[in-house]
Amino acid sequence: MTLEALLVVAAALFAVGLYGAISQQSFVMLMMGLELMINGALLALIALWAHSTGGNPQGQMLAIVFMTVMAIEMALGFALITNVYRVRRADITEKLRKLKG
Amino acid sequence: MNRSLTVDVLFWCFAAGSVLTGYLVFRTDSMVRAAFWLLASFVGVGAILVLLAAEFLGVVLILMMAGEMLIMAVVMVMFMMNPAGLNPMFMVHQHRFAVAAGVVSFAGLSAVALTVDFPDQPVDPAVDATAELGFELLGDSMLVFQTAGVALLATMIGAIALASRNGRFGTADEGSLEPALDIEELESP
Amino acid sequence: MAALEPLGAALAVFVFATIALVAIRSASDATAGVGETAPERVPFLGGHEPDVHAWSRFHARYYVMALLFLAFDMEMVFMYPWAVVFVREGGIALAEMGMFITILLVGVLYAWRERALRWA
Amino acid sequence: MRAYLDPGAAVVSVAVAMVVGVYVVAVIDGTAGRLAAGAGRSDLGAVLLDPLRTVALLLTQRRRRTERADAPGWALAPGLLGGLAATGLAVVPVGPGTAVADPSTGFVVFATAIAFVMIAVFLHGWSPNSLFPLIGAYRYGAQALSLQIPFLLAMLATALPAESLAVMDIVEAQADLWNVVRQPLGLPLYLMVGVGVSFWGPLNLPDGADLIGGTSAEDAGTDRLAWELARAAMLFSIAAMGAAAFLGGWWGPLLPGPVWMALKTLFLLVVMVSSRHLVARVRIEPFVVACWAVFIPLALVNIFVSGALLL
Amino acid sequence: MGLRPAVERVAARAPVPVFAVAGAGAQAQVDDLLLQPRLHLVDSPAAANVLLIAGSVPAHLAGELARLHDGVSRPRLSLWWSLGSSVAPPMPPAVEVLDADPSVLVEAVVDTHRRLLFGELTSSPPVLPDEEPAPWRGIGPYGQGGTGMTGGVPYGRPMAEVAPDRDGLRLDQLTVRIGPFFARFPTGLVLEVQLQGDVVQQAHVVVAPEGEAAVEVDVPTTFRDALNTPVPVSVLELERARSHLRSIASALVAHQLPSLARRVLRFASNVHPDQSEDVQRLHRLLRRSQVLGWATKGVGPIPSDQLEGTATGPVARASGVDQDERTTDPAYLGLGFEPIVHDGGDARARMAQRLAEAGQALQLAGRAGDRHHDPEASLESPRGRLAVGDLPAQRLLPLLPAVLEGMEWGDAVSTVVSLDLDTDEVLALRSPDRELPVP
Repeated sequence: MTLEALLVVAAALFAVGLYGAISQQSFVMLMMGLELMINGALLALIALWAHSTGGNPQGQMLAIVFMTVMAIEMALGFALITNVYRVRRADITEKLRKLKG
Repeated sequence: MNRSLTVDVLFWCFAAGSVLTGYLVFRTDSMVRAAFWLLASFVGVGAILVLLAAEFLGVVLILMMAGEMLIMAVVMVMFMMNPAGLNPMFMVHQHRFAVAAGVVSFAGLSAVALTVDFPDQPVDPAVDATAELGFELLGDSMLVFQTAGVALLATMIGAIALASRNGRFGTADEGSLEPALDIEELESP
Repeated sequence: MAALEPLGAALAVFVFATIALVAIRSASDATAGVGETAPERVPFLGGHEPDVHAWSRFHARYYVMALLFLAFDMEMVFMYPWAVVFVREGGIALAEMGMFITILLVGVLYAWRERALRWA
Repeated sequence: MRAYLDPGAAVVSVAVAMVVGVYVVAVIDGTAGRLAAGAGRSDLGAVLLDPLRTVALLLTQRRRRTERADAPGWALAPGLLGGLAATGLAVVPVGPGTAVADPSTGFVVFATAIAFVMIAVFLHGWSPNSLFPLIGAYRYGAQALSLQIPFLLAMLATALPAESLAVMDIVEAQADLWNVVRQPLGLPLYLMVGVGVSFWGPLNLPDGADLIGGTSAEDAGTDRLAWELARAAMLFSIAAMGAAAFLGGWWGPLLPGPVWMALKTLFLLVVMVSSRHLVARVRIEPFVVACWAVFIPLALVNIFVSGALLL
Repeated sequence: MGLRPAVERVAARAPVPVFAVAGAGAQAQVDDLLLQPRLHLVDSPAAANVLLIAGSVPAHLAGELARLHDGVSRPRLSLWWSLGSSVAPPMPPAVEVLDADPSVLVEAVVDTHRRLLFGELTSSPPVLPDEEPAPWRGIGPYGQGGTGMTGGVPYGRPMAEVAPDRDGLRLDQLTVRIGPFFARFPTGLVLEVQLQGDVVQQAHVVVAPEGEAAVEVDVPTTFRDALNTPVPVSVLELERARSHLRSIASALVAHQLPSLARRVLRFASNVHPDQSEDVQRLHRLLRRSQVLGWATKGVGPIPSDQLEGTATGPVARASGVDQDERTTDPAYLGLGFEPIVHDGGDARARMAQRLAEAGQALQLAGRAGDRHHDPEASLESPRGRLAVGDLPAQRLLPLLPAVLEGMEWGDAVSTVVSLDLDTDEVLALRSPDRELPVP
């Protein structure tokens, strides 16, 4: 369990998340991609915290902030999706673009 | 089996598991399964965090994700056509670009990971990381902590105002558009 | 990594119990047989057949509460480390967490006032 | 250094404890049911043997699946619930220095097990692709999301005096004074939420009578057996944790520690199990509102008052 | 001895899981089976091994009964408890029990189940042909029977369609017909419900099209006999108390308190006139258990103006309508009878109303002496005014759509249960010829 291995795994998670975020048409699946990207970032952060910073507590604090950001992103994302669906009846990104004009 | 080997084996299991389940999120038709695959991916990462001596963070990540992914599943089922994937589907756009972006970002980030020389300062396993985090929370990072509270409050109010219909400004869907009746032909695999 | 072994034991227990119950679940296949005809598979509604699949865009009536939960639940992440150092930090810990929780409770109060906790 | 057993011994001891616990739940339930019904108490044989006979009966019943069910999900749900119950039980210490597993974050591990119950129940209700299980699954979603925060808060208050998240330390800290005295609000809240999390009696909303069995309405044979076993096991591990966190675990005069632990667990089990024969099913919507508007503030008051008293 | 025979021998001594269908003239007897420790009454056929058909089930329910039978888990058998009915069920049962004594029935059920386990009887094969609801195999791009995103019949059934809803979200609406063998409803009641989530958007009662013939219920009960022959008031009032107590017992089952329901049923089956204080004790018990508390408070309110000219009986009196046929019945003159009226009109008021009336009925029964109800006088049954061709259920069922609209499913069930519909009447209303087979 070397730092390099950890970072490669984190990169893989980030890349899968990026693929999902770009390719998915529906809002919720797009958010899943974002979540995966944050997941990878979180892993990289803690890997660096454990191996390179000697366990600086600020690293843990940053991880908590990441989790908070994730929760906020989800709550606001879902609220927006609900609102957009209610007002525009759109559930995939293209529809929103079409309706804009 | 000696201890570091066990840890290594567990690490690779969790790592492979979380990447694989992360990939399966975008390969399953059922929205419930997609959400729970994502949950599995988070559980894998949480387990790796535990192996990294961030015991509290790892376990609490798993704890938080249970609720969040249940909500994810509930919301996905609400807002996706054909949520159970009874008709298999492949709702993607810019697929080739997305694959390329994924591959490039993986290659780039891995290259950085393998080439950059990070300082070697392993965490001291004897330190109680949870207590350290507590002191950090109440001491130096107090402002971050309180800011998080305010941000969460703003999120709650914003989310409620956006999501519920009966706000104090009347119903949210007044003057809303009719549904788009045409369902676009979607790309097949 | 001093404390991994207890978690390892807990993990072993989890894996074993899960496998055991999944095994129990299919234990009757040998004694009671398997297989059923199409009418035997129809979901039960009291005698009538369902017209459509039950799997649908299920209108969860508590979606606003769920969003509230997403935000409010984060407080637990902060409270666990706080609880560990609470006695050592003393009054300052009480004051800081009190402020944090008060801020969050305003959100709950708002939700309650907007009737966001009721079924939509 | 934290106490733990090696994996083999851990699995065996938890398995034995769970089998005993589940049987005790069934016996208490039978006894309480007969007492509540005002029937004679003479049929002790039936109370003791009917649970075992019912297990045998369910083994002879053929399982079924519904049309286009999510078979892997359906198979996993009871296993997951049972696995979570076992994990929860594993982190509860039975005596000083004696525990199957006592990680330094034991409390959080237990809370995680409780939080994942909602995944298991949701999966169990979603998988059969049938109306009543589906409604049950979503109802448990509402119930579990509202219950989780009061549950975590009620438990967390007991970690304050111990200055640790390890369950062993929390029991140790109750040598002089049990948490049930220190935090009188905590135990009732914990029990109420515990009944809700293991969806039992008045809070059995996902498998309720109005849904003719809810998430388990389509279960037959061993499907049902596994689910009921897991459910009772969950109740048992919640009672065990309640005994450790609020009733002082192994502390007590004369008798050896593990015996005290067993007695206290039994006491809490009696309280929780008999709620099924005493209180009517609650309504989900007012319950959700009550959780947020009453129980969360109460749990917070509990934490801050007991915290202030500690200083 | 192998493992399997051993398991079967132990299983044969377990309480037998029974799904009971109460046909015409059998509701009370089926309710009382809850008191039998060797039977385990289950709500879902998947949990049962024995399908018990009691009384007479009309032929028009044959299809639903067949589907119910096929839903019962194997090994399964159906068993008919005739209870004096000469009309065999539309689906020939494997075992018939002609004796009305419940202990004989229990013996028969236990014995049937035991022989089923030991292979002396064979599990009854499915009644319906092994056909998918719609052909789907090999159709469509993936062979799953569907087309496009939500079209076609994937795996044999279409998907639900979206519909508008009160919170502005157009999500899927499930239209389902619940009944006629839904365990919480009287047999024969079919509700066609439009559900979004767990909320009833619309409900209507499926009844037979309005026929020319008036609804006939020939199943004898004390109150229906009183339409034709003089019946002692004390008998009527005892029967009234019994009926109210049974209704409360089934409400207790619906609120997940089967043990208390057993207590109430035992009380009901041995009820006698000097027990009105026990009714008080029962009232306290129900209040403590919250059945007469937050479990039913505010559920299913029926305002009194909705009841003008429709419902009578406890449902109307629980909404504050001061109307009782007994006030004009000469047989009750001088008994000091005063109608009991509750206000509130919700499920709790209806239950409290029945409980209070049960106590009052016991007192009246004690005071009635040898007075007889005259068949010419109007008759107040436990469910309201009863006359030939004028059934309480006929007046109660039309209330359901308006009451159930917008209700959460659990509350909807509590509401239906609180109306205390009579099985015989509901079955007759459902019959194409508006009549029941003569038992």
